Formats: sequence, structure tokens, C-alpha cells
Amino acid sequence: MDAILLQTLNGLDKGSAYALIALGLTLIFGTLGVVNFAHGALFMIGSFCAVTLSRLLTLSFETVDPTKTDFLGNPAKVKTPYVEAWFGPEAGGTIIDWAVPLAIIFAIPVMIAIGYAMERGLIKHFYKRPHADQILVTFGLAIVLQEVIKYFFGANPIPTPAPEVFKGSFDFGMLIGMDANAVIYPYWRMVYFFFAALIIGGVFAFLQFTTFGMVVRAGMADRETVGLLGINIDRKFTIMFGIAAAVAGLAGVMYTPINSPNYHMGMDFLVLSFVVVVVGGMGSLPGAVLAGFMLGILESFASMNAIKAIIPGIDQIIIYVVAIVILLTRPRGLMGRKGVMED
Amino acid sequence: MGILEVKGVNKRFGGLQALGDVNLSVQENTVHAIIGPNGAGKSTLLNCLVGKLIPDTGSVMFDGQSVLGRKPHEINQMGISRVFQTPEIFSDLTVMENVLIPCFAKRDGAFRMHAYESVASEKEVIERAEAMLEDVNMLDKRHMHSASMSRGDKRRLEMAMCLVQEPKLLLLDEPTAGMARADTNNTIDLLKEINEKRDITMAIIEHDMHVVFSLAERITVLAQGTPLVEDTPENIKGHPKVQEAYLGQAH
Amino acid sequence: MNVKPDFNKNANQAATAPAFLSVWDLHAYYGESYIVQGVSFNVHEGEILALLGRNGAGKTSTLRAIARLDDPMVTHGEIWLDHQHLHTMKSHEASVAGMSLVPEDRRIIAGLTVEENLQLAQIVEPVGWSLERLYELFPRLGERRKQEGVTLSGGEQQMLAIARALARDIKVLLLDEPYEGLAPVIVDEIEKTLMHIKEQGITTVIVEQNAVRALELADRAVILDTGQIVFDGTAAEVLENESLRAEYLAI
Amino acid sequence: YTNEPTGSTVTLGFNVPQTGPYADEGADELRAYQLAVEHLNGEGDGGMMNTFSSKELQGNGILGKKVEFVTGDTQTKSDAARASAKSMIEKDGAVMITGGSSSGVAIAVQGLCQEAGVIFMAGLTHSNDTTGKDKKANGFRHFFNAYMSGAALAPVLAARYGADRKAYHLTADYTWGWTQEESIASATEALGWETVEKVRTPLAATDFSSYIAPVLNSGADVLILNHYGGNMVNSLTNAVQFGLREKEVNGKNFEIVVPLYSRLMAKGAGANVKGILGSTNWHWSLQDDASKAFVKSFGTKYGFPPSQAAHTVYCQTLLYADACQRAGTFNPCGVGQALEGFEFDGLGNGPTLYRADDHQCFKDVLVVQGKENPTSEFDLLEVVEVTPAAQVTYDPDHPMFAGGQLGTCNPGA
Amino acid sequence: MLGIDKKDRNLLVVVAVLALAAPFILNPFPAGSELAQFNAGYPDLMQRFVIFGIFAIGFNILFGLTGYLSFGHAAFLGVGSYSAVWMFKLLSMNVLPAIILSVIVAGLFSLLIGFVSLRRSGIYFSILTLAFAQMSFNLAYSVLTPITNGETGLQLTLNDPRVLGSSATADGSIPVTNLFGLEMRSTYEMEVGAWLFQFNAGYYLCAFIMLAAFYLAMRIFRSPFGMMLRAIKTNQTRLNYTGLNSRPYTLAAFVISGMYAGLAGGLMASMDPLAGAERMQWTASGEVVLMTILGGAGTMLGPVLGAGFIKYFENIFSKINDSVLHGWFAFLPDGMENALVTIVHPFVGKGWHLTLGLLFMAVVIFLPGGLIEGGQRIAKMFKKKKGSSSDDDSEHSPKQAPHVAE
Ligand SMILES: Nc1ncnc2c1ncn2[C@@H]1O[C@H](COP(=O)(O)OP(=O)(O)OP(=O)(O)O)[C@@H](O)[C@H]1O
Ligand SMILES: Nc1ncnc2c1ncn2[C@@H]1O[C@H](COP(=O)(O)OP(=O)(O)OP(=O)(O)O)[C@@H](O)[C@H]1O
Ligand SMILES: [Mg+2]
Ligand SMILES: [Mg+2]
Repeated sequence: MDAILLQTLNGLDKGSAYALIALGLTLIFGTLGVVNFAHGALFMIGSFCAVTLSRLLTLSFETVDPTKTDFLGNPAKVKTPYVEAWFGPEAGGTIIDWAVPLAIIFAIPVMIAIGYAMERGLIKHFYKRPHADQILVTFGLAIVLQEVIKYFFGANPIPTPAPEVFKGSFDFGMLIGMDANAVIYPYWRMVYFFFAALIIGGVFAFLQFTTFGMVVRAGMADRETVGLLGINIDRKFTIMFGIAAAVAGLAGVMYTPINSPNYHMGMDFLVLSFVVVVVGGMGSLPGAVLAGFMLGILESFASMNAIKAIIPGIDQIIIYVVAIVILLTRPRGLMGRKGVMED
Repeated sequence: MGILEVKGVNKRFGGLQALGDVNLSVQENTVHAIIGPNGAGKSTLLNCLVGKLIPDTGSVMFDGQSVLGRKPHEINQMGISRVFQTPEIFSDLTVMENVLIPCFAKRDGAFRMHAYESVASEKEVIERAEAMLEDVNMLDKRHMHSASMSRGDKRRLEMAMCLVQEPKLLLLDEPTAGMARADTNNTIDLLKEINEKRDITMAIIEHDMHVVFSLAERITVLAQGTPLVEDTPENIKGHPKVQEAYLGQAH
Repeated sequence: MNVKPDFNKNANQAATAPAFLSVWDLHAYYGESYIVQGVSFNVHEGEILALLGRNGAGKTSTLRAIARLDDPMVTHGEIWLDHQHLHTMKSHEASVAGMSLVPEDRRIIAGLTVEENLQLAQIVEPVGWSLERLYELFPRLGERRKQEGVTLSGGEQQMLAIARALARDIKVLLLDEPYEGLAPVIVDEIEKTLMHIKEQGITTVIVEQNAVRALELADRAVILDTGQIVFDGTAAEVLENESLRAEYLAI
Repeated sequence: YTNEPTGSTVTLGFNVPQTGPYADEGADELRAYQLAVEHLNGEGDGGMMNTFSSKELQGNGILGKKVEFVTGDTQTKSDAARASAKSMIEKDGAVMITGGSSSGVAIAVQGLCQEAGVIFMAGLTHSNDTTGKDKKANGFRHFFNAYMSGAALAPVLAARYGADRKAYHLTADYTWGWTQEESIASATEALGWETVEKVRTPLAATDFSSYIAPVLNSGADVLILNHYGGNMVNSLTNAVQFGLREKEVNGKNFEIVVPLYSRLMAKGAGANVKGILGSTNWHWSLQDDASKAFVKSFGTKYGFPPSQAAHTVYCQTLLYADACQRAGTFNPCGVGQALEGFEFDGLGNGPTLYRADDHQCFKDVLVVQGKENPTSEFDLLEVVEVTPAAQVTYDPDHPMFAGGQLGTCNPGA
Repeated sequence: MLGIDKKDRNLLVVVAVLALAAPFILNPFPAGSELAQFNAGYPDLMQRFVIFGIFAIGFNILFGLTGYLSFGHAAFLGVGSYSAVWMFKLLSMNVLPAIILSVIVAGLFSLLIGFVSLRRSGIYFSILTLAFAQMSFNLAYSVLTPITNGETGLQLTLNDPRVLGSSATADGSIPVTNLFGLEMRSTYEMEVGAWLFQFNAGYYLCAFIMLAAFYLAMRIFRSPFGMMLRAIKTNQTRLNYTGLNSRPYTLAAFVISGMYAGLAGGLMASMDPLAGAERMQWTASGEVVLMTILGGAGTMLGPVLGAGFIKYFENIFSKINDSVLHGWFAFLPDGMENALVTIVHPFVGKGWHLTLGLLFMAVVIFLPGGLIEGGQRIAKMFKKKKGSSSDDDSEHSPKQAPHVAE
């Protein structure tokens, strides 16, 4: 029983990550119809916004401390972050500690700018081109972005912890009257869950309660005609791309405390996010979110020993099994719209 | 007993009764026109004949066999070809290839693994396709990319694709819409000739009364999903209800 | 090269009013094929111009070029509308400037209902007819407003395409074969509407294969052949000129 | 024999991951290779050549031939690694191949070198199989292995955490993970620990929450993470996130163990490694002369201390060169013979033996712990115990290593 | 001759000449010179060129011709490799049975996956194939280790129970793959001045098979079957209403391309008897997609070019390290040498991915039709120069449909 509750909770949390990552992709891929293999790279760049900010905040000046020696036996240099020097160790320390949440503010303009540049400079010319060309160009871009990050940050993961107050976990089981240690849950994952809900809700509302969503859908179905109706569809697409990049980036920023970011993390998530979007159904935002949570929860359950004992290796393939079953039983995924990328 | 017997066909789209108890009998080797106001259900009726839609109730018999429940390609193999309201062609292929494909379908059936033979060596088929293109005055365009043709030309191409199969029953959904007057006249002549020489039965939907009255031997008027009258062209022309609901005062 | 068009250039036009829509030496290409080959004409405010010609003459291409669509690409020429230079605009800017095109294949937007298709036209100012008024003109659309636009019947789609154009506040209406697929009674209705909006000062360019109908409606006519203008005069002149009619219009 | 050097130079092939998750490790290996080549050619300060017990190397290359090298990218994929090694052999005339950063790659390339008739000096490969069921006559391993990790760690674990412990294993679901799990489980069980559960995790997993969450519930009081690389960084981060380290189970502090450590991984996991025990092949903070000489030489050139990967590949380059020198030939069979049973000292791991039976190297193994108060960004691990070689030595026919045959050395064409 | 028209015959001849003379063409620089780094004429890489060429040719039948974008084709290649290696382990070191088995097994496997996946089209199809391939990869990496040997890859060992042949040779090593005694690795070396050319038996086997595969693909392209496949790509609805059943056509295309992939896998194992699971990973499937698009999807030669391009970068650019760079620029003054090395450094060696990514982008942006379009443009330029302005009637004649096979 607690095992089920536990895995449901875990699944929700994993699902919120999947849903959030897939959300940005749905906007570009499901809605604009651009097969964006650079989406993972956007997610990764979001993470590195957090890394960059925490690097910036810990930018230090060096003083030589004659009492200490470095690994070669020379007098050691001691680093003091400017932030600590300016605001005092206490306040400065807190600012550094809060680097990840602060990075949200930092990442939004950065990601929008990147999204804008990417759309105006590149993707714009590819709306009318075959999907294959889109794959090639975005894949090329993804590699380039990755390599640039690798050039500056290396290939190793870079730990980027959450603020001290969000570290550790709380005992969810005790809260609902279960035994101690039955169901524990890390604080940051809770934060992530609520953050995901907020972003998903926000994007959803924006598309649902404004004409923006309709215009973009129309533009994707027939750009030319929408232009004939006086709508500057290019601008709408750019905005959409900017939003999608920002969503992808924020998903990345918030993910850093969960797993240390590295330059290829985007590729690791790429396939998964495509699977989520397609299982959810092309062009459907709720579909993608639903699929994200569903796959997250099923994946959690599949990792239970009891289940692995029955079907060995099921946790390796559960996502794909589910994808196959859903796509075979529902022609357009969970909630896909007709005619979107079916040929 | 006609070659095509439609009995009691009903089709609903949600709250809309698109077809209500349609009965239609098309006699072999005749040209049968179906006319009626926009949204009367004419195209829907054709859709039910070729397997694009399945009627809710009723039966459709062709040549003594039911077409219901068969896949589009099976129905075509029975001998029904259709020209669509908006041209459906292979737009990435050349005009010639567009015509060759139905030739092969007619010759080889629904599937045949012709992976090693070369198209260029199929002289007979090519001749046939060329003859067809000649008939519709498009032979000079045979190497053209069919996507880059004007709309009227696409129409003619699609018709050629259906005619080359020499179907027993040819269904035409507004074949001359958007066609220049000269070509319309040619098309009328062509269809007439084909109907007479090759014994192809035709069911034609048209809003151009000139075409209808030049070709049709019988006319069914459909309104709101139900046949209003069925009669000879002369009688339809003078039918007051038809004039009011459809033709307008111009005719 | 860039000589400003003479707004009073049209020799056949005795009127002293400056041309409202002026197309001057337009050249346009689809990729490498040269389709519009130096087309010039003027239309006065409130006039109806019939643009006629055979299939593949370049009528659609001309209209598309004037509406500033990406294809065909205009390489040379100027387009002026009410003192605005359209030739520097993109299609959405041209639309804001008062240009509206009813495209030949209707281009109803998939995935959107009838009503959404109309709403889409009213997102950007200036907005024309209200939805109520449009439904009044085409009651059929009102009935089907919740239906997905692309599942409408052919004629209904044509109505929607025209309604969508009227939903914007326009100065010039470009109609590419607006009667295609419409029942004769509806054609009558639309003619009435066109006369009505003409009275309001809206200028119309109509491309139509049903040349007689178009000429009866139009003030002036331009005949295109292989991308060049072969005739520019009043509609009455065309109707009177046997040889012209026979050669280019087959009527 | 294959690629016999006829000119004034000899070419070695350094095949390391330059792209993919282990690229940094590969880069560090390359640095060490370059350093070794410099030292062999008599440039630089000579590094560990000065402390090495065998004094055959003269600083004039190998057998008087100047050492040159080619590099390649394994991409941490056995296919790509083999392609890269093949091009070194077929195109560049490399007479020895070395490097790699995972067992899969090492075994694949070792097989290739056996067929092609060149010597393979494995880089980072920790799986028992490399010198167990997949051992090859042309291949030699300097690195320690999973069995040794278990044997070195278990006594320390028992001493620190007591003999009455219940362990929960999370294991990367592929060959290396399995041998690691088997080794450490049997070593700890021998000391009285109980293994509560062994759970396999997919290699592609990035979030281990659903594997970690049930741990506390299972009655286990130790979590053993048989993960490496990104897997290990993530699973350890997740485990700490779930607060495992602050919990008490069965009246004892909950503990986490990472059997195979590397400094680069520790860096990736950040503060999460503090206090966590594991084993490693070598660490820069060792204070013997050889290690100090190496750190100085490497640190002066590159500005930071070398990793264990760098140390391993540096040693192997010297050892290979020395063996050629002693054998008086580059012929793989001669070199192999010179390496087989070779005993030496002065390369940072204490007295060392290259065992003839399986080409595994036997030397001291370090037990390390994540440092609580690091003084610099490199100072992440501290050595808690240097397990003497004798304690980690096993019989050549130990069941965990059974199944393969060394075969005979292949000099190639 | 051969039942193809003149243009195709010329193309075939060109490909044949290129393939047979590859050891010369790919080794333009004298061995030992600084530019020898760019030589690709050594057996392993040449084998890879043609093997991936086969893979891409087959893939193109499905993707370029039929328009179905499979993201799981690497699975068939992997299955082919495994079958071949098992054949070596159990039956004999002759490559022929191994290759035959790998084609058959891959064919059956693709029949199964194709039958299920082809019930959907567009992106849904792509994801289905991706899911099947990823499943195969994950299982091969872990649970199926007894069959696949997991992470390490399936290798030959000294105690393989080879029915026809011996477990080990007299001198105690593993026997090598051969074709009726002709060892795949046997290489004849020819020294011409400073140049060294290698003629490898395995390569020539692969090259002949590639030519056969190319010829076969050409026949398919020109056949009624090929025309139907192209028709499916443009308008499946019309095809159905024309009386053709598209399912067997797509399935046949899928299986054929799966067999091509299996053939490539079998050949890979024949050249180097190891089968690794990562051959089945999505990145491997992605690679063949990239090869095809990069070269020019739907063209005959494009995929082969694309395959060569990517493999060249992977194997040549990744090996250019700083000391090689210093070697190249050694003639310059020190300062300039170092500056140049610093500039070039990020793009080669461990930065080869970066260069590849940039080239991907450059090719799609500037050559929408892939590399093949680059070739066409060059050819056109020559033509223009030769017979200039003989036909400037870009009159009112719309463009002719491009011939599929350039
Ligand atoms: N998929 C559908 N869903 C809902 N309604 C539909 C659908 N398809 C057709 N209809 C409606 O059914 C009615 C009949 O359509 P149909 O296309 O048969 O008319 P038609 O007689 O061919 O008219 P036209 O002459 O204008 O082409 C129309 O009102 C149309 O809106
Ligand atoms: N996308 C295109 N690419 C290349 N050529 C095209 C394209 N569209 C049309 N054409 C060519 O341009 C010429 C003019 O076509 P257009 O559609 O303007 O003719 P039209 O006068 O409207 O004919 P119709 O009466 O048949 O609609 C035709 O010869 C046609 O083949
Ligand atoms: Mg209709
Ligand atoms: Mg037109």
C-alpha cells in the first residue's frame, strides 16, 4: 500500500518533469509543426543558465594565504566571492545559496533571446521545408550548442544544489498518519511539482483564453491564408518560439538541483520528450501533459521490485511499451488532433 | 435492375441528417446526373459509394455485389472510379506517371511486386497512357510536374486518370468546375464519346447546367439529403420546385 | 526602371478620376518559370473588373501576386492601392491596407470550425461585416457554424471563403473563381451582394470561367493569355467582339 | 609482426573518449599520455621515470626510436572504439593501443588488438571480465577491478559500520554493474552483512527517485550504489536528496557506499559525496615519492592535479616502453613476455605485480572517503586506508573470473 | 544492357569505378606527409563507407521513396550483426552463411515491426519504430545479455563450438572470417613512390555487394513498384481510390529496407566479428536518417554520399589532435602557428562534433537538396559555361519535373 502511494508520488514528480520538458516541445513540434531536435539543447541551456548564474555569483578574487599550501606545495590562493565581499559573508552567502531560484529570473530573458534568435535566424526558413530538413538543421544546431557548452563547461556534470532550506526531505507518510520513513519526499521535488503546475497552467491559460492559440494553430495549418487575413503570422510564430524556449529553459533551471547538469543532458531527454509529445497526441497541450504524468507514474511503478520480478527488465522498456500500446489503440495518441503531421 | 442500386441509404453527421433514405438506380451505359443545392448531400452520397464513408443504414449494390464494408481499393477493383471535387492527384509525380499508376492498377490488381521490371519497358501501358493524355489534350505536358499545373489542368488530369482505367462506373464530382469554357465543351464531347464507345456508365454531379443538360439522360435532384425528383432533363428543366430551390430565375 | 505608374494611363478609360488600384508592369516567377509577364491595368474605385483567360493563362498567378503572396515571386513591377504602394508589402500588410483575396481553392483552415474561420478574419483591424450579417447572407453557414470548416460541402466552403473575405473591411476584393461549385441560386445571391458592395465603393477584381456571367456583372474586362494582357476594355466591348470571345473565351 | 617500426620513430595509439559523457576523463588521459611521451623522449622533468624501479628507459624514446602518437575518439561505444583503433593500426601503423574509459570498450578493443596482433594496455576498466572471462594474451590491465574493490572496502566497512548491517544494492543493469554487485555483495556477506535487496537500474536512467524512495522502507541500513559515471552522480545526488543520510534505521545511522570512486565523479556529485566511502585506484594526495613526482610533473604542466585515469594511463605507457626496452623488441609476443610476471615498484601504487596467468596487475588499493571540508576544488576525497596488495589478490581460477582463456599471444602479420 | 537506361548505366559505371578505385582515390596524399592525416583509404574506413552506404541506400527506399521516416532502422542492422556473429560462433567462419542469415533474420524482424508500425503514418509511425528499436536496444544491453553479451558486445571466443571449422587455430587464436578461404582481412599493399595503397579482400567483397545493392535499388526506383512507392509518398488517398492497396507496398518497402540494413549489419560483423548493442540505439538510427537527408533523400547516390561524409568526419576529423595541427602549421612563425592552432583546435579532434554540426546546418541551409544538389549545381555551372544561352526560353513553360535519380 505505501509502496503504491510512494511510487504514485514519485511518478507525479517524474511526470511533472516529463510534462514540463514536453510542454515546450509541444509548442514547437506539436503546434508549429517543426521537428525540433534542438529542444533538448534548449533544456540543457536552461540548466546552464543556472550554472552560469551561480558561477557569476561566486566570481571571486584571489588572495594568497601563506599558511596553506596547494597540491604542488606552493602557497595556496584563497578565493573570496565578490558577492560576499560586497554584501558581507552572511548576505552574500545567502545570495549564492539562492542561485537556482534566482536563475529563473536570469533565464527568462536569456532563453527568450535564444528562442528569438533561433527562430528568426534559422527556423523561420524551415517552416515550409520538409520535416527531414528540419531534423537535420535542428540536430546540427543541437550539436553545436552542446559543443559550445562543453567547450566552456567541460563534459563532467556540475553540481548545482538547491538553496539550503529546500535540501533534504520531509516525511509525507507521517503527515497522513503512516509509519515513519514509509513515504519520504524531498522538498525540492515538491517545489518542482508546483512550479511545473504553475508553468503548465500559465501556458495553457495563455493559449486557451486568448486568440493566440487559435491563430497559431491556423497558421500552422495554412500560413498563406492566415497572412491573407491580415495576421502577421511570422511574429506569432516567433513569440510562440520564444515562449517555448523559455518554458524549456525554465524546466532546465529547476531541474538542476535534482540532477547535476551536463552538456549532453538534453540529448538524454530528447527521445523521451518526443515520445511524450506524440503519445499525448500531436497538437494537444493537455495531451502532452497527461502523457507526461502517465509515463512518469507508469515508469515509477515499473521500477518496483515486485513488478520487475514478474517481468524482468520491464523498467527498461516500459515507456516504449506504453507508447506502442497507446499509439496502436489510439491512432492519434491520447488527444491528438486530426491531420497534424500524419503524413 | 441498374448497374448501381442504392437502397434506403442514411447517413448522419452528429445532428445533421446528410442523407435520408436515398434510393437511386443507375442504368448501365447511361449518364446519370445528380444535382441539388449546396450541402444537399451529393458528395456524401458518392463517398458512400466508394468506401470513404459507410452509410448508417441501407444497401449499395454494384453489379450485383454489395460494396459496403469494402475498402476503397477493393471497390475500385470492382470497377468504380471517382473524380473528386477538389483534384486528388499525385502532385509530386509527372503527368505521365499520374496516368501510368491507374494503368498498372487496372492491369495488375491491388498489389503486385513489380520491383525488378522497369517502367520504361512496359510499352503497352505507356502507349495506353499516352493515348489517354492525347484524348484530354495533355500529351505535351506529360513530363510536367503535376503540382505546378493550373487548376483546370489538374482537373483534366484527374479525369484522365479515372478514364484510363475504363471503369464500369465513373463517378464525377463537378468535373468541369473551374474549367475554361472551351475545355468544358471538349470534356462534354469526350465524356459523351466515352460513354457511347466504351460503354462506361457515369454518375455526374455538376452545378453547370450546360454540362448537365448536354450529357445526362436521367437526372436526380437531391435536396437536404433526400431525392426530390428523378426524371429526364426536359422534365427537370421545367420542374417548378427545382427551379425555385436550385436553378433560380436565371434558367 | 522604377518609373512611377501613371494613374491616368489607361487609354480605354475616359474617366478623369485617378485609378484606385493600379498594377504596373508586373513580372512574377514560380521558381524559374516565368508566369506573369508584364501585366499592367488600372481599376477605379467602385468598379468591377473581370479578369479572364484560358486555363493556365496566369489569372490566379496575377491575383496572388497582387495579394502579395510569396509565390509567385514578383521580380519587377509596382502595385498601388489608394496611394499605398503594395509592392513593398507582405500579404498581411496588404490585407491591412485593404486588399482581400478569395483564393481559388478556398483555403478553409483545417482544424478550425466555421465560426473560428470567420473569427480569424476579424482578429486584426480593420474589421468588416459582423458574423451576424454574414450568417444572414449565407444562412447555410449559420446552421453549420460549429462544424469543422473543411468538412463542409464544396459549395459551403466557397461561401465560407467569400464570407471570410467580407469579414474584413476591404477596399479591394479579389475573387478567384468565386462561383465554382455553387448552385445557381447561390450565384444569384452572390451577384447581388457584389452589386451591393460595389455601391458601397468597394472595388472588385473577379476571375471567372463563367465569362458571360462575369461580364454581365463587370464594368471592365481584362483578358490574359500566357501571362500577358491581350485585351483591356469595357465589358460590353468583349461581349460585342465575336472574334475576341471566340479566341480567348470560347463563348 | 604487425606494424613493426622500421624508421626512427615508433607510433603508439591513444584511444580515449573525446566526446560523450566521459570526455573529461578522456581529456585527462590524453594529457597524461602526452606527458608520458615527453618523458620517454627525454623532455620535461622525467616524472615517474625517475622513481620507477626498472631503470631501462633512457629518455631517448623506446629502443632508441622517438615516440610518436596518434589519438582517436572511442565515443564510449565499442563500435566506434574499434573503428578508431583499427584506423590507428591500419592507417597510422600504431604498434600498441591503449586507453578507454569503460569496460565494454576495453574488452571490445582488447579483442580487436588480439586479432590484429598488437599490444593493448587497457585504460579505465574495472569489470572483472577484462582479465576474467574476456582476458586476452595481448591485453594487460593496470587498473584494479571489482573484486579488488570489494575485498578492499569490506573490512573498512565492517570496521566503520559494524558487522551487523543490512545492505541494499542499486546496480547499473549491465555487465560491469553485475560484476561489481557480485563482488561487493560477496565481500560484505563474508563479513556478516546481510543483502536485503539487489535492484537493477536501467543504464539510461537519469532520475533514480523511484529506485531510491523504497530503500528506507526495506529495512536496509546501507545503500550500495554500483553505479559509475553519470549514473553514480545522479543516484548519489538523489539518495542524498531523499535525506537517506540523515535517517536512522535499525538504530543505526543510514550509510551510503559507492564502491568505485573517481575524483571527476566526485566533483560532479558535489557536496553529496561528503563522508561517503568507496575505493579508487590512485589519488594525487598520496605521499610516496612516485606519486609526488607524478603530481608535480603533471601539475606543473597543466595547473591541476592528475586524476586516477591520468595516473593509470601514464603508468601503462611507461610500463609498455620499459617492457619493449627489456625485451629488446616491439614484437607483441616479446613485450608480452616481458610484462608477464613483471614485478616493480615506484609507480605510485607500491610494489606491483603483472600476473602472468591473467594479465591483471596486483597492487595496493585505496579506500577513500568524500572529504568533509575540502580546501580546494580538487580536494574532494581523502584516503582512509591503503589496502595492501596481498589482501586483494585472488586465485587466477576464482569463480568470478572463470570462463575465459588467455590464448596465445598474436604477433599479427 | 542490365535493363536500365543510359543515364542510369552511366551512374552505375561511375559508382563502380569510384568503388573499385577507392583505395587510390581515398589516398591522395603521400604516406608520411602532413596531409596524410586526410587519407581515408585504409581498409576499415573504406569498408565502413560502403557498408553504411548499403544501409543508407536501403533506408532511402523506405524514406526517400515511400516517405515513411523510420527512426528505428538501426535495430535491423543490430539484429543482422548479432545473427552473423552467432553464425560465426556456431557454424563456420565463412561470411556467406552469416550474411545470408543476417539478411533473413533482419527481414523477419522488420516484417514483424513493420506490420505493426505501418498501421500508423507520419510522426506516429516514426515514434512506433523508435519505440521498437529502443526496446531492442535496452533489452540487448541488459536482460538479453545471454544472447547479446550486453555492454561488451557479442564477440568470438576461443571456445566457440564451431560446427564447420575449428574453435581455435593451431597457434591458439580465434580463426578469422573468410569467404571460402579468402580471409577478409587479407590486404595487398602497393607502394608507388611515397604513396601506399591498400587493397583489402573484405573491402572488395563489401564493394561488390554494395554495387549489387545499388543496382537493385536502381531497379526498384525505376520499377512500377518504385513508382507506387512514390505515389504513396505524395497521395495515399488517391492511390487507394485508384485501386491499389498501399499496405502491402509500404510493408514490402519496409522489409526491403530492413533487409538492406540486415545486410549492412551482417557485413559489418563479417569485417569485424563483434556486435555491440549500441548499434541499435536511437542515435544509430538517427545517423542513417541524417546520412540520407544530408546526401539527398530520394536520390540514388545521395545517401551513399551522406554516409561517406559522416563516416569520414567521425574517423578522420576526430583524430586530428594538437600535435598534428602543430605539424601542419610548423612552417609558420611560432606566434602565428600557435594562433592558428588555437583557432582550428575547437573544430577538430575532440571538437569534431562541432564541425559536423556546423556542416549539417550549412548543407541544409545552402543546399536544400542535400550534397547531391551541390553536385548538380556544379554540374550546371559547367554546362552553362559550355553551351551558354542556347536555350534561354524560360518562357511560359513551367519547370519540368526533376528526374528522381540525380
Ligand atoms: N464530416 C462531416 N461532418 C459534419 N458534417 C458534414 C461532414 N461532411 C459533410 N457534412 C455536411 O453534410 C452536408 C452534405 O455535404 P455534401 O458534401 O454531401 O454536399 P454536396 O451536395 O456535395 O454540396 P456541394 O454541391 O456544395 O458540394 C453538408 O451540409 C456538409 O456540411
Ligand atoms: N506552383 C507553381 N509552380 C510552377 N508553375 C506554376 C505553379 N502554379 C501555376 N503554375 C503555372 O503557371 C501558369 C499559370 O497558372 P495560373 O494558376 O495562374 O493559371 P490560371 O489562369 O489561374 O488557370 P486556371 O483557369 O486553370 O485556374 C500555368 O501554366 C501553371 O502551370
Ligand atoms: Mg460536393
Ligand atoms: Mg486559376
